[in-house]
Amino acid sequence: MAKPKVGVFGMTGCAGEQIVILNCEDELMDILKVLDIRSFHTAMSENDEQCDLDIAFVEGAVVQPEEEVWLKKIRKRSRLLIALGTCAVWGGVAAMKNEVSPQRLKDEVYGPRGQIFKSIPAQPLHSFVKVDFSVSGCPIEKEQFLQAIASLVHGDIPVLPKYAVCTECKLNENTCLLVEKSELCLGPITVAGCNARCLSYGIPCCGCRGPVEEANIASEVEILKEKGFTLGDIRNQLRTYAAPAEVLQTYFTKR
Amino acid sequence: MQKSVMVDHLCRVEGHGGINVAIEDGKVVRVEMDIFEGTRFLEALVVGRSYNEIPPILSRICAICSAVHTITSLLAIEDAFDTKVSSQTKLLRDLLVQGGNIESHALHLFCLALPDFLGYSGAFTLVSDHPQEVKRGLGLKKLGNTIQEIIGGRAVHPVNAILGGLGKVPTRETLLRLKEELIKGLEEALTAIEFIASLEIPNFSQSPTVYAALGSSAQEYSLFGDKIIFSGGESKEIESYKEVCNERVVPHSHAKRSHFKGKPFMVGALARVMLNGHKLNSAAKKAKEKLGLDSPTENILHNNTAQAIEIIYSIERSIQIIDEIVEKGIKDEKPVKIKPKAGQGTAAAEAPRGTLYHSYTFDKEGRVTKADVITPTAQNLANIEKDFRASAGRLINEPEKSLQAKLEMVARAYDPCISCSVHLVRVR
Amino acid sequence: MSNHPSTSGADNIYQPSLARIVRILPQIEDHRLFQLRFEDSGIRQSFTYRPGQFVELSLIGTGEAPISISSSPTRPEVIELCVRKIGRVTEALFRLPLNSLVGLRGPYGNGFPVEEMEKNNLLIIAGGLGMAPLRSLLWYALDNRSKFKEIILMLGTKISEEMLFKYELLSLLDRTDMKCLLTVDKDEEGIWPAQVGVVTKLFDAVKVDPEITYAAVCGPPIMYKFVLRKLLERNLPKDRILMSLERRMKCGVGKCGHCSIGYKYTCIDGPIFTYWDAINLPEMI
Amino acid sequence: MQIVKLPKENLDKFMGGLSKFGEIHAPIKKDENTYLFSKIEDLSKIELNYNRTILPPKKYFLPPNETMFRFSPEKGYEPPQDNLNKKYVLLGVHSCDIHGLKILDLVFSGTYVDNYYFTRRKNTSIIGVSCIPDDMCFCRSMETDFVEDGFDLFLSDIDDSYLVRIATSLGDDMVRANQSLFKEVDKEDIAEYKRKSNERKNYFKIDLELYNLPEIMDLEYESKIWEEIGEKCLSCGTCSMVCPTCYCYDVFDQLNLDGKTGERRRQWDSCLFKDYALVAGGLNFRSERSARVKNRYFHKQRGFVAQYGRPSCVGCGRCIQSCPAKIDIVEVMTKIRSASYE
Ligand SMILES: Cc1cc2nc3c(=O)[nH]c(=O)nc-3n(C[C@H](O)[C@H](O)[C@H](O)COP(=O)(O)OP(=O)(O)OC[C@H]3O[C@@H](n4cnc5c(N)ncnc54)[C@H](O)[C@@H]3O)c2cc1C
Ligand code: SF4
Ligand code: SF4
Ligand code: SF4
Repeated sequence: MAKPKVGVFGMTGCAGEQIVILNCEDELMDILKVLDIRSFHTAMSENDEQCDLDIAFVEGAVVQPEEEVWLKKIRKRSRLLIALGTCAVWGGVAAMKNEVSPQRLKDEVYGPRGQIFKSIPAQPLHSFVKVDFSVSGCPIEKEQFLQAIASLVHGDIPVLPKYAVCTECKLNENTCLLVEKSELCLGPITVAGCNARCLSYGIPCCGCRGPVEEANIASEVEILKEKGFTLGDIRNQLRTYAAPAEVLQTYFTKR
Repeated sequence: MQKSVMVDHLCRVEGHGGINVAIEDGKVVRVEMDIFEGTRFLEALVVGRSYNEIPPILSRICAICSAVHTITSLLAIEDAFDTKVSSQTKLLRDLLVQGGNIESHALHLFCLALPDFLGYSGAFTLVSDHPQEVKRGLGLKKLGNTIQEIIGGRAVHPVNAILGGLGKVPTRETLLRLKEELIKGLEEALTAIEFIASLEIPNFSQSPTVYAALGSSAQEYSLFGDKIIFSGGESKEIESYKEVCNERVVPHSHAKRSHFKGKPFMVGALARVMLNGHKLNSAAKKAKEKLGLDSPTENILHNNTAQAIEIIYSIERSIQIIDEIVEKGIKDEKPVKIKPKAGQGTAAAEAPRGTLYHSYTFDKEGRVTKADVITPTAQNLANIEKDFRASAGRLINEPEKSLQAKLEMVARAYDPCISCSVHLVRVR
Repeated sequence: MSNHPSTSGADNIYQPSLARIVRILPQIEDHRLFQLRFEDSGIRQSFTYRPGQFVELSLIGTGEAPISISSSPTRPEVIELCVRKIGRVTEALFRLPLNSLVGLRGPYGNGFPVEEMEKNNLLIIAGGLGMAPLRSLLWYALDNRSKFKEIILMLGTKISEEMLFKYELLSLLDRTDMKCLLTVDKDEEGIWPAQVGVVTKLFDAVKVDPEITYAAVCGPPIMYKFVLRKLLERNLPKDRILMSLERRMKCGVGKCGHCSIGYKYTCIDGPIFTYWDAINLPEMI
Repeated sequence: MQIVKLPKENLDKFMGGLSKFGEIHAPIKKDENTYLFSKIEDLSKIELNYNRTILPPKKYFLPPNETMFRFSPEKGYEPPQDNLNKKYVLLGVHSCDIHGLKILDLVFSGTYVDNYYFTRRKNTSIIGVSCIPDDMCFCRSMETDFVEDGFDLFLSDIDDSYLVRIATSLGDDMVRANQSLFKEVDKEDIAEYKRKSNERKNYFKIDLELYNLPEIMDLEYESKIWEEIGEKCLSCGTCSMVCPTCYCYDVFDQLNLDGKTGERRRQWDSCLFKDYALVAGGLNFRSERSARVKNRYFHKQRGFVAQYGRPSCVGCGRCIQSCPAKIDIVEVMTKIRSASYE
């Protein structure tokens, strides 16, 4: 079987996903054995911008009109488009700005004399194109990425956990920060896959991986309010990584 | 005759940038380093947020320098609230930043810049002919990541470095195991130096350069400091960093330009080695001699060499930190409690690419009213353009393709991190 | 510790044995019949099962899925699975070329109570993929023809192109020792050799003697609703109506929990349940 | 049953001597109010006065995730040859958790015997310890506050000594190996043991009335209460992970980068997860959260009774302590019961 032709692309973000890919130091040689990387701007200069691709990995959120055009082009030439990272899957930190007026942002940053740059509300990829599979995380977890590649090479769509971080937190036998220490933990509504990374360091889950499919935001907010957090604090925390996520939008517009 | 060189998409740098040089009648008339990474307005977005939400959000400015962003952010907040952390915390934070430095330099040197010197399109192609060098580079990169994983809890966007200390202090055993890896890594790095020393470094980009870095009265080379020093001998307080980085918005780019006393300046490994290199000792000192950075240079391509020296420094420093902590006896301390108050806090640290500033103003509940982050790449942009001008001037008769490649080499030598530089600073 | 069941020498219940795909017979769209042969001759000879039982099919690297055995134990050596392409495992199966190796373990489930059903009339009612387990029963009964009284097969599809095992079943039309009722809702070209119209109509053609009849039903949920009504109208006792149920499964042997319905496991207490069982189980249909 | 006495001052010596029967695992303190079973290197870390561990001992027999097979296209599936046969001593197990294991035994035996589980079970000796209930324990209601078998030794606190019940010949070996540490039991000890047992009854704060509960579960199948809980439940799975009697697991093939070889693994699953009952094609038998919450209780208090003759809850209180939404099994069952008498 021919190696799948692959492109790695970055919209706007911190490039975390590309760095995670490059962080697969031990596996990089094996990755090159199974993938035919045609485009990866952060890592190589000779990029094929035209060829058909089997898989396009796209990180980052769409924040400029040019990126929308570019993304659609990538979609057209790729059999599978895979969103990498919370920005690509949910909008990520960039999407926090959707909550603030664009004029205010530009004024504050570039001043009245500054050039006004074109900018559109930051959106995840699925707002513009069909996404075949998502690997969330800010940044993605190396293990999940490698798992995804292995499945794709085998010809299957990968399966990643859909349950919440709490499950992994319990599998690691951590003390529950929400229950035992009344901390603002988003573990119950955040999708697992990080092996409860923060919790294992005694740090509450800040929701960097985005919400689970059926996130019970109302119940989570009730629990946190009972612990003394204000709706503002809770809302800030929830929207830091996944502002445009439908569940959050629906919950907060109802208020 | 008019000629214009465009590199639409600068590859092997992180983020999206381009180069645009216009040549008319044998003269360089316009030079632009263009940045078209989308803007995320992160600094404006943290306004109104509570202090403890800030470091993780601003870490997302850049994945590759996320450790030093996090630490600088913590330092600025602790500065505002007069929080004093333990000496163990300080050492562990230093260790984390060294890990980031090793990782970032190794990535840049072996995967992004080395292919340039050897004429490859990237590490993926380089690896088939020079597997040893690439593997060694990856090994060093991994070493940096191992430090970041152990101390920071994650290689990118550390989670364990928090206000007042660490979520979980690593155990003595973990640190000793890490030390063993560092010792092995040092061997590898020294071997790698031999190879770097054998590379010929062209000097077409040579031009008068002002260097800037953090300095201090301490005896030892450090990625921290208490003032900003310049190659002209001047120095400035960190709090007055704005006078140094008086940024201008330029029309062709999303990022801004910094000047000091009307001149562009360079920050980064080369600036540090030029300004503080005399404080290096043991293997790093020898490497500096071996790689010929003993005497001043104004050739930016030497930044790669300076990074090699710093890899050695950072490994040695990491070992030293572990020894010091282990000797004192590692304490499983909980983070210091934070007492927010109104006020301002500023901090700086040396990121792999140069001096990084974070400065915040808080209201009395500890909510941000103003945030300012100045990244090294932003400071370097004006200097990059200066070097383009000098290089293009010398290379004016080169065929376009080669001119283009060489300009790219200049840009890449700065190790520009474009997602970093597209940040937002209030312009008065 | 004492009192634990012996594990020494006992087989690993989760261990799949390798089997080779020896034939692939395309059926209707997205459905194929796979003939499999165990690699190990010992297993090949000893492997036997009841109609209505299923196996866990493993595709190396993709996972496992429960699939009914479509062939009859009266025809040993080769096992036939009729599979619909619908998810990861099944898609991966469709990608495999002839002669590939897959893993099989089983047989699992209760299967049809064939001994009890002997000496009775057999009414086999299928819809869609429901024919897969029922085909096993049908051939078992036909191969043991003397043990059963009347055998009636009722099968309906929208159009003839959607009929599984079409040619095989059409060949039964000529048999005099059974009644084969195959209906299609529509026959625009007018070439369908059997009945035309909805399955309801088929009931007009059969007489159900509630005392000596067993009905075996398998098909999509909506079919159950209507067929059950018909059977009850004809006073067939609820525990003489047998149906094959489907639930998500991971182990097939009553451990993983997924297929539990109320207080039964579909995999070990089923997949064949009487209608009486079904109405007593919450969320059954 | 044989009974001897172990003076408390001899406890450490006794525990130290156990290592020849296997690697010692016992409860240690994790945080202010949390404990876990952990490998013991330093005997002084052992906490025999604990309320409950975060995860129950099931983690030793049905690990949170484990490799069932390694596979390759050529060789098919081969079970791993690793440490299934390692010997363990599990020290300090509460009565309810021993009952929990006995319930798992029912599930993993039967027509199909799970070798992974039972090999570990055989290689692990269990030393129980008595406990004082806290305000989330209701083992008394579940009839698991005492245990007659399922352990090798059981230590009951009688002030300055432990009364030690010896249930197996291995347990007897453990005592014999350290004979000098033990004493004969006298009448006073027995009296003290009985007094303590009686006193313990009074410590229970909550009670789950079992009387005709399965019937009530049937009657209240359509109760509104399930929807109320469904609104609160986060489907976080915590309750299932921490439960000593929840045994559901998921199985998946994990590939190596070559896309060919890899491992078949199993991992704890929960019926509270949305895709637990989802089948190919999109049909979900329990797509509503309320249906899933109901299923968990129904299976424990109704289904399991029908299948195995007892509820699959041992009253350990773990799910009560750890549910972020404060969903409390005793409260729910009490509500269901009172609803049915309205
Ligand atoms: C007793 C029984 C007999 C069956 N007989 C047949 C048959 O003869 N032919 C046929 O084509 N299909 C049959 N099915 C359905 C078949 O099991 C599913 O279509 C198959 O599991 C889908 O797997 P997948 O990996 O392709 O789908 P995915 O949607 O990717 O499912 C992933 C996994 O979930 C589980 N799963 C999903 N759907 C089902 C389901 N309906 N039943 C049980 N587990 C499921 C499996 O473990 C599966 O591998 C039967 C199901 C049962 C329970
Ligand atoms: S600490 Fe957070 S993630 Fe862990 S169990 Fe508690 S709520 Fe869930
Ligand atoms: S622990 Fe509570 S919230 Fe989480 S799944 Fe269980 S019942 Fe629901
Ligand atoms: S249901 Fe709750 S109380 Fe009962 S055994 Fe499970 S965790 Fe313990």
